[in-house]
Amino acid sequence: MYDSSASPASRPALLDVRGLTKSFGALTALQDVDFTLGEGEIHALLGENGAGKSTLIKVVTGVFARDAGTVRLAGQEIAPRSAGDALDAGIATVYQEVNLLPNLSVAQNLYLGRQPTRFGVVREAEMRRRAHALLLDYGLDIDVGAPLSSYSVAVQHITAIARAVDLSARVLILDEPTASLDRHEVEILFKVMRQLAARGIGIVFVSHFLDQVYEICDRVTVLRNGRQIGTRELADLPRLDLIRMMLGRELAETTGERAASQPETAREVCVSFKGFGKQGYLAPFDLELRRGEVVGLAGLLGSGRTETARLVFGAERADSGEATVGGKAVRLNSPRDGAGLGFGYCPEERKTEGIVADLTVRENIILALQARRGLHRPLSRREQDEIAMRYIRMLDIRPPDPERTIGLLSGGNQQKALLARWLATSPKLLVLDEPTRGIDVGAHAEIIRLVRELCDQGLALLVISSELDEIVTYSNRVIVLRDRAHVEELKGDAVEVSSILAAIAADVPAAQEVAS
Amino acid sequence: AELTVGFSQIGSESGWRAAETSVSKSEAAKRKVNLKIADAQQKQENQIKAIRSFIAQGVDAIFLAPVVASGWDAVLKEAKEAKIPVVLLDRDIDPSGKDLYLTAVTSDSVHEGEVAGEWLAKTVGGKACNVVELQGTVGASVATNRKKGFDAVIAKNANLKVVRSQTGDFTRAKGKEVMESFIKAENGGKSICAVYAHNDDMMVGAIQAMKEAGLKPGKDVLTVSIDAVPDIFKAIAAGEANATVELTPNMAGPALDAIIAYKDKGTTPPKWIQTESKLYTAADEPQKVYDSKKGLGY
Amino acid sequence: MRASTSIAITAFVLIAGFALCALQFPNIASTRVVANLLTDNAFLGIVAAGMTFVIISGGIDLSVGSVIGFTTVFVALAVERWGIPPLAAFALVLVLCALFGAAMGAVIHVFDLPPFIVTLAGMFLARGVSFLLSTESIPITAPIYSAVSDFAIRLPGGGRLTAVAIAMLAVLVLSAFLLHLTRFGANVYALGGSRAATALMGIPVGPMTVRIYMLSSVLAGFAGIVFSFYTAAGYSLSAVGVELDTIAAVVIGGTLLTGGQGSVIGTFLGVLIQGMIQTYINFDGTLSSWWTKIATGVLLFVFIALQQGLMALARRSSVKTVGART
Amino acid sequence: MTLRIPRRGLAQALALIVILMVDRAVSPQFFNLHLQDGRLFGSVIDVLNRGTPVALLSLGMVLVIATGGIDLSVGAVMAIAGATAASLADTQPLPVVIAAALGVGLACGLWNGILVAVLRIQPIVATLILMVAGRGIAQLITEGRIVTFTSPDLVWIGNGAVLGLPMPIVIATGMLLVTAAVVRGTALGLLIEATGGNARASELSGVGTRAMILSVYVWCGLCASLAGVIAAADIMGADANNAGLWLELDAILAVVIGGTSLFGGRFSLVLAVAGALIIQAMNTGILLSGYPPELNLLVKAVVVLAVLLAQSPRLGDLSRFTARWRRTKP
Ligand SMILES: Nc1ncnc2c1ncn2[C@@H]1O[C@H](COP(=O)(O)OP(=O)(O)OP(=O)(O)O)[C@@H](O)[C@H]1O
Ligand SMILES: Nc1ncnc2c1ncn2[C@@H]1O[C@H](COP(=O)(O)OP(=O)(O)OP(=O)(O)O)[C@@H](O)[C@H]1O
Ligand SMILES: [Mg+2]
Ligand SMILES: [Mg+2]
Repeated sequence: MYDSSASPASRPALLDVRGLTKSFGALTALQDVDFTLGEGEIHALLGENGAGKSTLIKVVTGVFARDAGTVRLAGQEIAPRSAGDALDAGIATVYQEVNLLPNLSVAQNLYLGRQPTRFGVVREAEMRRRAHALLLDYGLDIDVGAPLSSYSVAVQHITAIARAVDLSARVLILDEPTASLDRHEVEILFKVMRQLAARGIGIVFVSHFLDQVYEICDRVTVLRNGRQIGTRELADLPRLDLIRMMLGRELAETTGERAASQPETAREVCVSFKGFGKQGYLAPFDLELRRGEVVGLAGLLGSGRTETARLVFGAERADSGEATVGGKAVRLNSPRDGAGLGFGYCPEERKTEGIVADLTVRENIILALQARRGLHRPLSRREQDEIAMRYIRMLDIRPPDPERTIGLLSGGNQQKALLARWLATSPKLLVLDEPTRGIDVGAHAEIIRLVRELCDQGLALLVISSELDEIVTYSNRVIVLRDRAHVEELKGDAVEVSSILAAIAADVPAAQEVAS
Repeated sequence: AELTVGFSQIGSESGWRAAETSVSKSEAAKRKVNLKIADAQQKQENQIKAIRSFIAQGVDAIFLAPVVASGWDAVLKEAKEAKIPVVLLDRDIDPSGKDLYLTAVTSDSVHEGEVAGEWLAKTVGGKACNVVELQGTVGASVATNRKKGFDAVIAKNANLKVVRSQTGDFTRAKGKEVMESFIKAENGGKSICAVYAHNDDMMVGAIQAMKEAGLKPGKDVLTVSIDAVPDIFKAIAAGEANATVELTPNMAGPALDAIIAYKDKGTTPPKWIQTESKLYTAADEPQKVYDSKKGLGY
Repeated sequence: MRASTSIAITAFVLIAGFALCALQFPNIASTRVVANLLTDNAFLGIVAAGMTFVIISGGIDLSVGSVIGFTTVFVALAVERWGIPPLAAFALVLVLCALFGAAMGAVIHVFDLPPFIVTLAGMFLARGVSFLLSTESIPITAPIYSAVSDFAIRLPGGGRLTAVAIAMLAVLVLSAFLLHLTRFGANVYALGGSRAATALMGIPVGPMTVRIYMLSSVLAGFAGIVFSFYTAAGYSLSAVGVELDTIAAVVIGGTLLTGGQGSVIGTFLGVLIQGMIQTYINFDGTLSSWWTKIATGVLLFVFIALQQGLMALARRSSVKTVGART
Repeated sequence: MTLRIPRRGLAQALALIVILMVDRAVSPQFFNLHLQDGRLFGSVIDVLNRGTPVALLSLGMVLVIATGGIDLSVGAVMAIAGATAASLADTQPLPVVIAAALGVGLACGLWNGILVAVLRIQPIVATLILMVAGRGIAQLITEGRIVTFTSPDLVWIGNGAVLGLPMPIVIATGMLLVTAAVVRGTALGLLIEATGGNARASELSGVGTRAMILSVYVWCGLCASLAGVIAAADIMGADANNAGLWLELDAILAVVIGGTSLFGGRFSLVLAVAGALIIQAMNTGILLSGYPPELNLLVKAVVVLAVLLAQSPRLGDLSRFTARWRRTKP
């Protein structure tokens, strides 16, 4: 037993899950899982991609029907049959894929189903006032009357979190809430989580960022292949042991040495942009991307990183400047143009812009390659199988079944399939927007290794990541953005977390400074 | 002064209807009447709209070919208030609206069914005869009435029996399809003695079906239908059809005469100007009738 | 782009169209024609209000035309043959419609079937039942009918704002209230945004679906009653194809068939645009049946293309203002 | 643990068999076949033969629906193509007649495709325009009459036979094979499914989604015009007022019965055709049954619901649910 006053294990069990089992057809996603959450505890739920974390959450909250097992909330057995039932019981959840309504205003999203009313009429002004105040706590000073879809993924995620936090009566479940957040937003979130825990609310936290887990959580439960591997106090669990619990093996350590900073002029220019920009979208910028080089994009949310990526690929049409490949000006008006030039682009919005949920993993992987080859040169089924299997193995996509519908894969595995889609085209330039979002530690290391390897083979890479450590690890150059403009370029030894932060913070808005 | 007449026509669901429209136009032109035709695309609500807009435009008279019998009182009252005389063409309306229109130029579709039935009864004589019936669109008043008239005659002749009755929607294609099934269901058509179709178009389709099944329409199987469109005369001339009951497409002619007399001399026409339901058979020089009808826009 | 922009554009298109028609036929610019527009399209406006809810929620209801037909036949039989007092007959038929709509909604939700097909089956069913009830057109002679159809507020210039037109306006106002100002309305939009997300946000998706289809069927039933006032008869073939007119009106009014966007006011404008096209063609009066159809199609195209073009312009200028927001 | 059995197509096959059995029950000679003038003759042949127009329409429709669209104009396109063919039949050689009719269909499809893919009008309204105007155009060609012809070549398309099989069946089968070859023999099928599944993601993967959308409407127009030619050839005349009337709904129904989602994505050509045959088997059964026509729509409603419920994935869930419920009950 631990110190009784501090030990979470000794607190009364708030949520008690016993012997939970769930299978999807032949696939057993959860097998006899036990899980206990104490009052006022922040409990991490960890595991590789596809380990069953999201499934556990969905079964507990009634989204999926369970095959066996019991769930007790404060001693009472509960069997919610929908997310609504779970909410009524006092369990609020942010599911992994942001599940909000893009067509509604931010305020409606925050208060859907519980809008303030008078005589049955929704008090719109009052609702907006409350919504605005609520989001201010998270450092967001935005127009809550605008549709949610006009904001970035990060804002949407914060909205989802704010809603759930506001709703959580006893238990708050957060499935990878920090995947698309910046340090700054993460800090705000953690502050809120601590406040809630202090009020006795139990919090389940899923994340692939171990730093964050160690920072905020009291205990951890690890899942592997749908089985519970164990529950430990984090305070006395060395990091390497935790990783071993998750992976069931040692992690091949790849981080450490920085990308070789060979003189950039020695590399062949793959594509260069001059005065490239779009009015009201991104200020014109100059950019040269060279073979074998990784360029990182850093900046705060809404600083224009995604916009840069989209312009570079042709997903958005520039209205000024030109792009040249091999000295010749090229047309870059549509994704098709970009793909035709041998570019690839993994968007950050996996669900809406990435996967084709109804198709199989195989079809998703070969999609870009097939589109490039054109209609009349279909890949034979054997070629398709071969390509799909190659990448499933290379990226360790689980389950390793190319005929599985991709929408049924876990979030991290979908992300890997997307990466595979572009790798299969052997691109000249690859634009990755948050490529490691939601990817587990093992695969994360694997992907960073892969990125390096590709560069050594002459690929040019443009990478966006909110994780500065990650950017620093593999970038040769880092472009810093602010207010939808490229403001600084760091290269060589200047590529360091501290200098990037300095460049970003040169002009941080007042509200955000207050919050931090 | 030149008269302006608004004509709310049902639509153009069949060749007969197209002929009625084109005959109306030429009859109006003959009398130097400015005829405004609004096509209702088979919808009563469109007809009501059209009448309202005729009233708004202040036409001199309104012709109405009502798609159904009921539901005209309100709008006809408006016309009456605006002092615009209304003439019904082709079909009558419910008795409640009797004093809302000037006159009705119509045929009696129950009577048409009776004429068809009586021809069949007479032709068959005392022999037992199984009849199959191709109905018009379910719910269409013409279909209901033509069935009613025919059934009345059948009821009086014990030797006649309607063994199958299905809707062919007044179209050739459906007429053919339904007849194909009738043939299969009635022992390859051997037990069918006569076909009665609510219009000629369905009969033309049915004749094709019988020929393809190796039957001899007009000989093995008697046929009688209604409308007297040109194509049925071709079939009668070829010996593949036996009889048709005419529904004249010229309803507008008598109607225009009535209106002109009413406007010029104030003569009130009789409440009902009934058109003739003439029976045509092979004895009526079908080829000649065909030639005369060909150009009427059927 | 905000919803208000889209409504403004649709309204502009309507007014411009009206002005053009009036230029050609001066008679059109009279209270009589405008009032007729309301009266003649009253039943369409009422069904369209219900359809707006369904389409915004991401569904579709093909059964409405048949439900109108069924209602007219049922009311006529109830009043004329079964001796039920008219008001009781109305109440009864609305209850039947509500049950019918609820059943469709339940099937859609419980069996996870596409609304298009479930309501198509509903369309066959309702029409089939009306055939069984009566294939003949039944005149309704109850005194309330003539009283209601005689009632009208006389407008200067010869126009008559009839009872059915007033009923439509009332239904539209109530629907707008329900859709835009209540929690129920917000949930309808939510369903259209994403069914799955709405469920995850704790909204009872099943009961919502049932209620939405119920509302649509009840309004279709009400439209049927209005239709029976309009024609003073019940007829099993009435309102054939009205579902397509209704959907077209709703969509022209700026509602997305994919759900999640739209408004009742827009729908009202859509209904008026359709009515305008019809009025114009009736005024012209020289068109043969086929030219009527072609002209309807062409005018439909012109309206939609105009609307689409203006929207594209508005979107382009709004991109610039978004840029200014950061 | 349950085994994964290939469920795709099972429900449709079962539905077809059940309906054919019911047909057999209402009409004992349903499966009888004999040769008549070198042509097979019997109710089963009728089902196939009468099912061809809808089957052809559903071949085009299924592709359109796979992209998440819908085409309401197919019935009108049938009428236009039929009218074109009939008015040329007695003066022009068959190839010209067919080419003209199919060309008109292509043009109609192109028009729809442009409205949807380029002007980005919602498919249901975009095609509603041609649905309304198209029938008018057809009537304009025939001037509202039924234009008849005697050209034996064109008549043969409707009433001829190859190896005892009526021509329409042969043509529809051929068209199914051609469509399958075009769609599955190239990458078109995959790209259409991707476009329908997630247009934005497909576009970002370099798929020319506009071209996909345009091409499916064109193909749909082509299929509809072929159906129109067959319908005209069948009755030796073009009935612009009624040809293809309301068949768009049957075609959509066939596609959905064939398991393709109206939201787009996965599609199956064969199952769409099976859907068309299910509908026709039901219609023929109704005609053979001898019930009064007032019942037709009721029967149709019940059968459609039954077929769809049988396919519903939730039905399996429900049965499992009740089984579990029974088990857990003390
Ligand atoms: N609806 C479903 N149908 C079938 N299989 C599913 C479904 N949802 C999840 N699975 C499978 O269940 C397993 C567990 O998935 P889950 O989403 O719980 O993983 P996870 O631990 O959340 O992974 P990640 O870190 O990538 O989010 C995976 O193999 C996945 O393919
Ligand atoms: N903190 C914020 N406050 C107000 N608006 C924001 C904020 N963050 C993002 N937005 C809005 O979200 C929209 C899209 O953001 P954008 O996708 O450009 O972010 P980003 O630079 O790509 O960062 P990330 O990739 O982390 O999302 C913009 O319209 C922006 O105005
Ligand atoms: Mg997960
Ligand atoms: Mg971004």
